[in-house]
Amino acid sequence: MAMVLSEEAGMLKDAAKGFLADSAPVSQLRRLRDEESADGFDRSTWKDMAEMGWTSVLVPEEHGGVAMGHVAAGVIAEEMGRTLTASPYLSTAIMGATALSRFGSDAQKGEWLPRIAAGDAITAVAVDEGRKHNPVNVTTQAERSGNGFKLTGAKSFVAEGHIADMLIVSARTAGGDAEEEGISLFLVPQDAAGVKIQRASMVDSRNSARIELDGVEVDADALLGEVDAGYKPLESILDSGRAGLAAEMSGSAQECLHQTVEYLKERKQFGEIIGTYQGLQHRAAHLYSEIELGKSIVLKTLQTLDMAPDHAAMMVSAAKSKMGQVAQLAAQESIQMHGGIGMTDEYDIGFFIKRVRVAEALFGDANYHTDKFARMRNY
Amino acid sequence: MAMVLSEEAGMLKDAAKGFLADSAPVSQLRRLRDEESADGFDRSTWKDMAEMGWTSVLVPEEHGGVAMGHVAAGVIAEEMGRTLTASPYLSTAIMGATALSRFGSDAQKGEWLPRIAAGDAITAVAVDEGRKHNPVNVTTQAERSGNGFKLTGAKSFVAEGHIADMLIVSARTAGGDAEEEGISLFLVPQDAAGVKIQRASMVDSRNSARIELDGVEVDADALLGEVDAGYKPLESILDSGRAGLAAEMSGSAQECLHQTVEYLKERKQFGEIIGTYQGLQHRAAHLYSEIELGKSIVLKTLQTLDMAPDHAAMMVSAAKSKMGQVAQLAAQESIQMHGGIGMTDEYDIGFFIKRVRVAEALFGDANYHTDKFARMRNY
Amino acid sequence: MSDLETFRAETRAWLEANCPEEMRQPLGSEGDICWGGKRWEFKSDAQKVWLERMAEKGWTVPEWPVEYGGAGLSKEEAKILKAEMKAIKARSPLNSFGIWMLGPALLKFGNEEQKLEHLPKIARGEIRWAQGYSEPNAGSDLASLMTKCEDQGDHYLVNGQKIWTSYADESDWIFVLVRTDFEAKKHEGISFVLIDMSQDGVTTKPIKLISGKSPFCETFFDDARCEKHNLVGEKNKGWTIAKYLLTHEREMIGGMGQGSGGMRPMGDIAAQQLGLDDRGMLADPILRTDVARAEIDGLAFLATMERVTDEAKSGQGVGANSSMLKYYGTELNKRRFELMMDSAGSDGLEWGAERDVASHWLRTKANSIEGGTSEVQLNIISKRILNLPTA
Amino acid sequence: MSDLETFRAETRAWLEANCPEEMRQPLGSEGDICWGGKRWEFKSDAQKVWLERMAEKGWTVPEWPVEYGGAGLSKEEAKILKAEMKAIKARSPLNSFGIWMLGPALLKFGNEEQKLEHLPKIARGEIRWAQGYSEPNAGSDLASLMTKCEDQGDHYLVNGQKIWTSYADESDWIFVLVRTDFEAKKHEGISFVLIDMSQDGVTTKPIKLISGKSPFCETFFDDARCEKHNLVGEKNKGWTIAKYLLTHEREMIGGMGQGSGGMRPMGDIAAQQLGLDDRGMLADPILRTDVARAEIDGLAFLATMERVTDEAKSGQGVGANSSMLKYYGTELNKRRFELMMDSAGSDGLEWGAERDVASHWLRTKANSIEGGTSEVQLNIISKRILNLPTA
Repeated sequence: MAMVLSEEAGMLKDAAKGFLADSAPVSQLRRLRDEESADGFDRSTWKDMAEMGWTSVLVPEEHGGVAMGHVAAGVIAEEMGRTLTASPYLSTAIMGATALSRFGSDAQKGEWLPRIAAGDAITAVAVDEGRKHNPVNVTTQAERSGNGFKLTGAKSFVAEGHIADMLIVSARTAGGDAEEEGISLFLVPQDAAGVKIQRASMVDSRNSARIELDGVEVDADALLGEVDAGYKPLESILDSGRAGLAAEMSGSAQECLHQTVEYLKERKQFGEIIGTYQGLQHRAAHLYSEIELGKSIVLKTLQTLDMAPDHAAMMVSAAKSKMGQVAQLAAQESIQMHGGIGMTDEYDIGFFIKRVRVAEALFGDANYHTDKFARMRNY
Repeated sequence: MAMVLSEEAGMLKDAAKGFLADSAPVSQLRRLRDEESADGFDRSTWKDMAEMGWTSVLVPEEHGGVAMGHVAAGVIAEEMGRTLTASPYLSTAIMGATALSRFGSDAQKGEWLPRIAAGDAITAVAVDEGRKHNPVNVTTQAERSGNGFKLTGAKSFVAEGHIADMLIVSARTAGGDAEEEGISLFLVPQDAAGVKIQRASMVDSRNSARIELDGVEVDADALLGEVDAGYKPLESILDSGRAGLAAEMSGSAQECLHQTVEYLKERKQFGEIIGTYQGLQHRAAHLYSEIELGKSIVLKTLQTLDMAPDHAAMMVSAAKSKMGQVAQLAAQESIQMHGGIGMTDEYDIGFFIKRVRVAEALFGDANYHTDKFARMRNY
Repeated sequence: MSDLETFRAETRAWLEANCPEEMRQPLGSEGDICWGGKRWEFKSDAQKVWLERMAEKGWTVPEWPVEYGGAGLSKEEAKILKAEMKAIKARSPLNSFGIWMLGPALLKFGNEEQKLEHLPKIARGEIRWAQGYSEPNAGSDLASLMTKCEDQGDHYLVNGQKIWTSYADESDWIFVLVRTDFEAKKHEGISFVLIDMSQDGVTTKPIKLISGKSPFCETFFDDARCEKHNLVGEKNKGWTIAKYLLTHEREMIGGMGQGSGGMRPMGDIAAQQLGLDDRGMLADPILRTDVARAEIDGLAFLATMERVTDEAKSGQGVGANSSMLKYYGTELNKRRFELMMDSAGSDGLEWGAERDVASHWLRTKANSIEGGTSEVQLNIISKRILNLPTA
Repeated sequence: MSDLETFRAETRAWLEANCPEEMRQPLGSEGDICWGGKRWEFKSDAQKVWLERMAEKGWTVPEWPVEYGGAGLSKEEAKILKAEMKAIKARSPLNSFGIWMLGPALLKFGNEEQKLEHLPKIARGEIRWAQGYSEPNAGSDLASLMTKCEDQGDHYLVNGQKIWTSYADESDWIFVLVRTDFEAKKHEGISFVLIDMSQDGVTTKPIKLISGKSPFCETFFDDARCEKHNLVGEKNKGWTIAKYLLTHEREMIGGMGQGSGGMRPMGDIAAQQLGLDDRGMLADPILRTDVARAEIDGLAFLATMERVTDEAKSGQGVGANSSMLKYYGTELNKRRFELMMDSAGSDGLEWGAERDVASHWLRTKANSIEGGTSEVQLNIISKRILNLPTA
């Protein structure tokens, strides 16, 4: 497959860039933060996105979607990374849609996918239990109870968990800690009895929640996929999100470089435009090279997710790891090259270093994925 | 203890610098290489060194030494690193002298230390068995045999093994592979029956040997220290050598920087002295900083070896690791900044990158020591 | 008993008798530090008493001459005082830019009236000083500053803007670099003046950083008045004083690295946060590698601080090595906090508490900017130590 | 059957019938490569026959016009020929700088006589060419070259020295950048000439590298004669040709990275050399981290090679990206060989065999120097892609 965007994806990219620059630039995130928005995102922008079809890129046509695939989904995520647009796009349009369209029963698909496509339902994936991502470490228990299950445990770092209508929860139905076997996935409505959601205030001003499940009763049809065999589907759902995050970080890294290069062309010190200093030129050129590598592996990964989703795990880990490191380098170099002004809250660059840190940590940081990559390569 | 050289050590340093620059510069190593010297070092230079007392810095006074300690020994090693002087100084004056003076019986001391001090005996430490240093991995067997032991096994990467009069050999008298307990040390004359020494041609044009021990019979008094309890003494002997290598690499790194900075001040490209380019200036300044850090931790380590030799292991690993990385950076940057001419055999810089690679690998590379450091810090 | 031993015994006894128990407790927060000044509200009686007793002895500035509010102690005596204070865990009675920065500058460059006027008030914590150097368009290139200082006959009139003026919103006076000659070469038209901040022409505005609240302010001079006797040193020769103070500042910031020696080792923190595997190795094998490398660099850096200090004492020092320490120490500190964030995981990404790791992490990003950027330090190393040529 | 399918079938049949069995075996060593030239001694009859048959078909240079020794194939046909040769593992019949470098330059800049004179001999492997660009004092700054070329009426006289002239000691002719105008700006006094190396005025001396023997030579011109008709393009306009060839060369070197896709993965090599622990992890946990990072970068680099190629095809390309590929690819290759050395341990430090890892490792150090240093590539990226200003 050619490593360029299709005409269709290219048009989507241009449209997304235009819309986000106009309707959801960094200043929107700043406003949401300063106003201490309870939602943490702008519902009217989200509605607009849904109308443009962004929430349906991964929803099959029979359920009201446009099924454009992961490359298209990544193009939108990348543009959102440029503007740091806060929205439940990743948790819902990418991960929720992937979860349901690939692993949902007909009833589950029928219930959720049209609502996701329409922008009417928000989903979140509740997987982590400790400070570090490790989806085999599941202690949340799901005991059989009557016709269904009773869930007890706690989840943390649930992106968009605060505003989700439905949570996709991993819980243990069998097996011991750190075993892949025995993990099951459940669709849990946020208003189910026993669900306690506490919003966490995050460094990037985005949503995240700590969730307690205190004997939450769900029916058997809340099970997503097979009982005890939820780990593989979970990894696929996570991989869609990881690739989306990598794409988002690619956009953020590009924007950091762009703003920095523009600043280097303007700022004068010692009677010279600082962009004439070779020390800074070489660092900017190195950063450019790293970002180009990151862009390539992200595109390759998104293409693999579309063509061979069951064989994408290694590429996903490579992309998440590489882009996480590159985006952090980009954010760090941006602040350093901006000097004092980059340290002020008034300036936008700080929002990038914060968001990139969170995106890097979400669903496995660079270390996690580098380690996973090595394991998949058998060393 | 003040982190500066004592007056005595400072004088030794100046004397060493002068002597080595005159009598054993890089051109001596080049000549030894080109003439395919069977010894691989210059015996008359070695004799001169002994006369100046360099071979007795770690030999106690009662055995004909001057017992100046590890700081002094390191000062000489550092200067040898500047000129890449080939000699059995490390294996003999540092490691052989440490082994015997700290762990030898009175008889062993009496036999070997005066000869080491006089420059009449060369020793070598035969510890490695695989491609990577790991002194607990001992499969060489020492079976009790009559009044003594029979040694069977093979050792590799034995620095100066080719020219040594006596080998200090680690062998297993008990315990299984990778156990510290059960390792014993033996003094094995190179001409003992069953010792087969094969010189290995090394990238740095220095001596190293592969040694086979084919049922080598030694008396009980060939045992250095206690039976089965050789691992701790071995580590102390190795640590003296590792610190010496770190000091040597410090000298090499400083020389690489020096030659590179001089070249940057001379070489013109695009109508400018290339030393005016900020890209190169910043890299040279960074390298300078790294080398300063390396110098400090080496000095700290040598002082610790003198003051608290049984508590020096962590500092030794830190120094070997840090200086190994810094010296490699120095050698690599030197070649890059010299451009094409640095790649020619005619130019000296290539000798540095080769020697530094070997010194870095000998008795544990930076990875080995970083890992060991982490283990000693309990993580 | 030698004089110094006598001094030590007397000091110990005095401290024991006069340092309130409360002032021997570790600082609960940064808010417990005593900065003094006209608007200062003591956090407790003990804080007030402790400052008064120490100021009375001249021990807030022990090495300054007695006539300027100090105790005229020798270096050795001052060292003993410091050690004895440390022994009973006595808090510093007074922190101030007056003590750290302006005082040394006045002692070196001020005239007798200026010293008598300003130093005792600094010593007693009566006047709190801010420093006004940097400007929005004069960052690394400080000498390009443009704050205008015009001669009005009997006084000067100051107009312009300073940035990164720490605690300016809580200070009484400010020492400022101003331009008194716009025709001269940039280093030759600068003067060093002292300005009373209580006048209407001086206003301040706090700066919020990406790491949250900060002591930094912008300070605006709008026809601010400066009496002629408040010019320190010669007119248009202020750059000399600035350079002196910048070196002083760089050494202070470089010293931060040394403080890190007292920090809890990263490896311990990571082991506690992430746990060890069954071989006793940190559960994240990659973080383990990076932490070990950073800890080794930390040891090497501490050894270098020591060596540079000892070399300076023995006269073997390389002056510009303060730039090397500033460069390496701040870059290492940034690296260290990146690893702390890696280790803290999602818990470390929560935001809000004043002293959370995320806020510290973000704050470290300024380390390599303030007090001369890393790039400026590398320029200095390349020119003054390596003697590389300028284009 | 389409024309291309017919061509494929015919090609396959011809290759099957004409490629000697021996020429379908993998190269045993670099010595098995056929370079041609007057002094060439064929390593076997098969090598000779294979070259003759391919040259006869014009397939040593399939896309060159028939009148210059080629086969006039279209791009698509040439691709098919390449694929079919690969399918039967046929060796390249002829390697040469004539084919790779001089040929394209002559086709673009040469006159008709020059093409007719030189191209067919290149195509048939009769004349072996060396390239003479770099000089001891003109490395990255190639345009500052000083080899003098004086007009002697009916011929030119060349004096000077070239360095890094690969295989000059085995070549028959050399294409050389010379200075024909010492008064003009440096880029405007350069000409591109062809010189017969069989004359006394041209001597060569092999260069030994830190990695051992090398194909590189120094080449000395001492009153060497160059016929006037051997000036390619206009006098003093040789820099245009040089730039064309340099871009060509950079793309070739950048392409080396792609070759690495075929190399055995580092992780596999390390696992075999060092073994795995009981959890299946590489026994050296730190090397494991570094290898994984380098392998990920390798994947990202390969994807970038692909993307840049595909973008160029679709007209979206950034021209100067060849500099990015050259920079990153060569730096990555150096990193990779550092890790190979780490993994090989003491076995890798032994020296002697021609193809040992140590020799390869040392050789990679030149990757970021030859064909334009990494620093020059970074300059190009910063100027042509990022549009950063020049001082």
